[in-house]
Amino acid sequence: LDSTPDNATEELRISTTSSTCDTGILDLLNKEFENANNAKILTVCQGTGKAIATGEMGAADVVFVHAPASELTAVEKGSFINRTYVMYNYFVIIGPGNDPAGIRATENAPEALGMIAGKEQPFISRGDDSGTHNKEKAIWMAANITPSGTWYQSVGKGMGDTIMTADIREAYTLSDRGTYLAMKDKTKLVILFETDKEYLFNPYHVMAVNPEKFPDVKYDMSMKYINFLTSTEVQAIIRDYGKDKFDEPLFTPALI
Amino acid sequence: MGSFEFLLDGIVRAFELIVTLNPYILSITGVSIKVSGTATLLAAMTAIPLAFALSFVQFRGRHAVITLVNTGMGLPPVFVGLFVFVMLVPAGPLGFLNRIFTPEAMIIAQYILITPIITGITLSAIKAVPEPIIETVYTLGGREKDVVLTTLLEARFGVITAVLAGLGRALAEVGAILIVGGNIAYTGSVGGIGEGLSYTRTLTTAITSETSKGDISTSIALGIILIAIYLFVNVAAGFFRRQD
Amino acid sequence: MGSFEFLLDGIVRAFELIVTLNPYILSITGVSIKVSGTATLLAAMTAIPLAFALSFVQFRGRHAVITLVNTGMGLPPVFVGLFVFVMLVPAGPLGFLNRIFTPEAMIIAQYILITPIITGITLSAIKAVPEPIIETVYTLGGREKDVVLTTLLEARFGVITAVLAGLGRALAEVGAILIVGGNIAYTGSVGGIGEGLSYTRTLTTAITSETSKGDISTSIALGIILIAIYLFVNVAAGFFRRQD
Amino acid sequence: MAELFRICNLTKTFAGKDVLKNINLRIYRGEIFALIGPSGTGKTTFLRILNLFEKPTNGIFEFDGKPVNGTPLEKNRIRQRSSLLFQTPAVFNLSVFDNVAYGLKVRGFDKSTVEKKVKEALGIVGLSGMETQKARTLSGGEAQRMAFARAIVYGPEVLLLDEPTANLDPYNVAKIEELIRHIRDKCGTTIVIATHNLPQVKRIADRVGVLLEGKLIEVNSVGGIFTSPGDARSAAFLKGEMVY
Amino acid sequence: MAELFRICNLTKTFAGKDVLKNINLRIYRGEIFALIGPSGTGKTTFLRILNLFEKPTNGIFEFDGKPVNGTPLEKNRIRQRSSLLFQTPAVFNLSVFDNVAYGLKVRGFDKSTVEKKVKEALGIVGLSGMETQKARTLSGGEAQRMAFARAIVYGPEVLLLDEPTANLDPYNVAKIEELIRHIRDKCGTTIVIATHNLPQVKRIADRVGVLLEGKLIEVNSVGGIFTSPGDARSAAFLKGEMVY
Ligand SMILES: Nc1ncnc2c1ncn2[C@@H]1O[C@H](COP(=O)(O)OP(=O)(O)OP(=O)(O)O)[C@@H](O)[C@H]1O
Ligand SMILES: Nc1ncnc2c1ncn2[C@@H]1O[C@H](COP(=O)(O)OP(=O)(O)OP(=O)(O)O)[C@@H](O)[C@H]1O
Ligand SMILES: [Mg+2]
Ligand SMILES: [Mg+2]
Repeated sequence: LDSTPDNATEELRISTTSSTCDTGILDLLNKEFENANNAKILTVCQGTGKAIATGEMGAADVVFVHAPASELTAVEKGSFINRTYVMYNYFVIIGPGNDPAGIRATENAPEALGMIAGKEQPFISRGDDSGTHNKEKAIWMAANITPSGTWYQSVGKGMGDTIMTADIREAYTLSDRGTYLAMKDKTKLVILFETDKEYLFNPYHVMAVNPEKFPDVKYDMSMKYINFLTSTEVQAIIRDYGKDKFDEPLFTPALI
Repeated sequence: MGSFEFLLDGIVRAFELIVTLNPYILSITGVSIKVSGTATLLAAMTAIPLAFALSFVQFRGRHAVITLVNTGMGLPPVFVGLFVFVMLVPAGPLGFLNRIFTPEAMIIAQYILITPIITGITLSAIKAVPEPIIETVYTLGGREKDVVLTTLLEARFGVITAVLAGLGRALAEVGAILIVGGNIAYTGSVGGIGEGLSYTRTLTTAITSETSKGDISTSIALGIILIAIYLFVNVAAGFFRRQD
Repeated sequence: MGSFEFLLDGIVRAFELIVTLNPYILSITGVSIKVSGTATLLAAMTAIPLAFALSFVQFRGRHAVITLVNTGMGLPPVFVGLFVFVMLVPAGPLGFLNRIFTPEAMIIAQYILITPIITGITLSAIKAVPEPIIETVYTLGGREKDVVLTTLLEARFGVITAVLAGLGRALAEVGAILIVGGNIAYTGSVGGIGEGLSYTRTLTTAITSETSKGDISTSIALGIILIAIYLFVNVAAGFFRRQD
Repeated sequence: MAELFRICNLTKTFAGKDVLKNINLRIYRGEIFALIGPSGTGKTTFLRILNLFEKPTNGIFEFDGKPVNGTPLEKNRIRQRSSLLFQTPAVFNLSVFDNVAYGLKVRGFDKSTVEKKVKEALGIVGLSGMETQKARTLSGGEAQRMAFARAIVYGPEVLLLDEPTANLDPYNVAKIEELIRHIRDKCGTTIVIATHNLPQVKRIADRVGVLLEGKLIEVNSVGGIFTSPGDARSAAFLKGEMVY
Repeated sequence: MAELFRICNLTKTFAGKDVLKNINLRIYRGEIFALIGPSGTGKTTFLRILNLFEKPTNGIFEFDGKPVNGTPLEKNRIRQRSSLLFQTPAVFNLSVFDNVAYGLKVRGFDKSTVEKKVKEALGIVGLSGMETQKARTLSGGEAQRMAFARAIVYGPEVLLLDEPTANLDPYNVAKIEELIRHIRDKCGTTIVIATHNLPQVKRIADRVGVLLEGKLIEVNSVGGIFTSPGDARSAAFLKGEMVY
């Protein structure tokens, strides 16, 4: 078996998070890019923290993640350049349909989590320093609660696994909309809270590994990729992705 | 951060975590030892008798069973984890036991993984015991149990190797226990190392989650603790094995 | 979906994938075999001579080295993966080799993981060869190489077990190769089974990613394929081992 | 005299080679029966059949009036009453004391009785004071005497001796011969001895069987066979001539 | 006559026990030197020292005019020229042919020479036609004769024989004795033989050494020792009396 397609000219290594992989959108976009640029894309899907670390050590050319705070720290250190806003969606709080903590009725995310903590209903935290986990921590902070007790369980896993765990435990958890929709038919959990645009905002950025730090990275190709993601055509693809399968889009393009 | 610094940092971190007797680290270390130790004990208690039965009891299809056992040495942990998972989830046939995401579930998964390993290596240790030794046991009036005891004595180096290989595999294993145990830690552990207590989080599953956070130094520190534990066991076993 | 249905579905799916010679599955199976096969070959070529050296060459600290080797049986895969990762990333000491996220990196990681396993089991197989056999080689004028060949012959059951255990471990391993290989498949395959070709995706890493997507049936199908491969190897090896 | 072994038309085939051919023989309680014949003639095979380590290919084999079927239970029952001293004794990786104590411990004798009997047996064979030595370091003749002590220490009803003095000096040979006669005289033990030492046969045996190429060509009293052998080839063998 | 072995004040201690005490002896080229003495007296240990399997605790040991230091190279050089037939021969898990061919193959003889010499040697010891039998299935005496063939087949300059006829019948004993004399007469081979068979000593030896409790109490010509032994305890031993 020849695993390298014939006319591939240049390889581009993307380090990204499980949500872009597991929803399938990256696959679609990459295929477009490859066809247009006669390139070969190698995608490494991992936790956001590891995805950024991989770029920081020069093992990727371009990084596509959703943890704004960590991204900015890395950019300040000079590891990445040209950080570009690509798309966003919203986090959702999911849980058992009967909503024992009664969060459906709440006004904002901190209040919702506050209800869960108050009733000590099981809550599964990703606990993996991912964008989602950081967002969750920020909401707890805003609610002025330090979650503690056996109802609050950290699993240190990706989104899909975390949803599966919460499903079995009949627990609440915070998820990105895309992964939840992709797994919707495999879980009994339902979206209980999603109205808070302030606290549940989930932006995705792409950035190039700094060629001054790692001269061997494919900086030109990375820039092509970044420009590609922000092009009108691709933004339109993002806008429509998921409509047929989930009746609603998974992401909202940043630029159109 | 340069690459070597991760290693150095990991080593320093490991010492730090150990000397300060960090309660979070102690608790995940405890879960590691408890789960893998119990699984190894149960596996050895199954595997050693099984290896003897396969060595000494003649029956049709014996070689087929041996081949199957040996094949069990290559069971993919994630596969075993999934299998135990679908058995134990509430919707599964053993769901009523309510054991998914518990240390017991992890013990079951590791038990399935390492029993064939201990059996396979013990089998080859038993095979190396000369036939005349066994015949001598019989002619002196010994029964099957005496054959087993004497063979154990003669093959002890190999049997100890088998059990240690099983323990090493269990301690190092992550794929199966991550799925069935869920890598759960209680309270306060949100922020990372230093707070909270493990429920089903082991050194290996903690390494995995620290790694996915990108915290390579802490991962390396945890790895060093794990290796130190196994080194200690091996040094202890070395004294038993050497005296002959 | 009920729990048993995952299993049944997995089995059906496995047959489907195999009989249709699905090119994506073929390519990840190919990578699995290539990576683990090469790693096992290289590890055996290191481990067997090493085991002989540790058995027959007397030197200070021999027992300490043996203990270290045995301890290597418990190296956590994720730890080894991280170690190889920090060595091979461009920022690392071996970054110039440009080998991170390649099959070669995976081979290196598995090599490190299984060499101690093969060495440890081979050591105990060699130990079981009676001393008079070795003395007879010497008195007949044999040299060290003849001792090695004859010991190999006498201990072949144990040595084959050692290599098979190493291969089984390599084929089933996921923690290390996930980190250093990156589970990369060329575009088209990310969205699911059926398209694209593997670059560094193996059966085990594919199981992991399918599982995290929640596609348990496909994971089980991949696991069945993996076990079938290893079963085939064991059946083949059974013929060698049995003839005595 | 009462019959203890009754063998009718017994044949034993190994790999297509008839090693024992149509043997008819009765061995009586309390007699010393010597089995002689050239090397490779089937003596050891015959003794192994009497101790149930080989199954006759054909023919009838009765012990103490009952046909022998070879179930594990029956094997143990018969072996509890008898003892085979192998031509090349296997030595357990234990002290001299524990080797000799083996058959006593298996039979559940209490500690002080074991100690007393072992000391006595070691004294008789001239190994007093060597109790704690590792049995694997004994000289050839010492090992043979230890194995003799191990075989007689629990007072078996039947003693099957395969070249019991091959590695002994004249003084020790005489001592063991005296011991054999003494055991028979005092305990009425039935003794079957395979030996190449013809003067020994003269000194201790009551009856003699001559095996030649698997056939029992003559069974005679010891007086008869040395003075007027009933077969020309027996006579030739006794004179040290070539008989095949 | 030229000296081949020269031993001065040689002592060998095992576990604090002096097994050989202050031995002084020269063995000459082309002689047949018999070593006799009670079981456990140190004969085997002495032969093992001559073939460099034991290092003297004290004293001087020269071979062919040069002091022996025991480097691996020197060991092989001396063993290439000599051959020790162990008291209990170890048998390789090979055919009879391949066992006997071992020393020839090690020395790089071509295939047809190997075939010719092995056939010849098997013929001499009476094992023609058994070439393809697995050597581990040979009878005690057959194994001893095969080991004899294996030791002489490549024509060593020095032949060290430890009880070479212990398991043989009178006819085969006579044949092996004839062979020993023939080898010495035709090839000038130096032969050291440890034996309990005193008539054998008379038949084949030139000189005799009597070992008693690790001391060489007498060295004498074979004529001298049987007619007028120089030591009272030698005389007693030759008469089969207790000497310790
Ligand atoms: N490692 C050891 N530790 C203690 N004693 C030992 C060791 N090795 C050998 N011996 C003792 O050394 C003595 C001499 O042994 P050796 O084998 O040389 O005797 P031998 O003269 O060949 O006797 P045999 O005629 O019975 O074969 C024996 O008493 C034996 O028990
Ligand atoms: N598994 C086997 N396959 C082929 N031949 C065998 C097997 N086992 C034994 N034999 C042969 O059976 C014959 C009888 O062996 P046995 O050991 O009974 O002889 P023995 O009379 O005790 O000889 P010795 O006096 O040399 O000890 C031998 O020629 C031996 O080679
Ligand atoms: Mg025999
Ligand atoms: Mg000896």
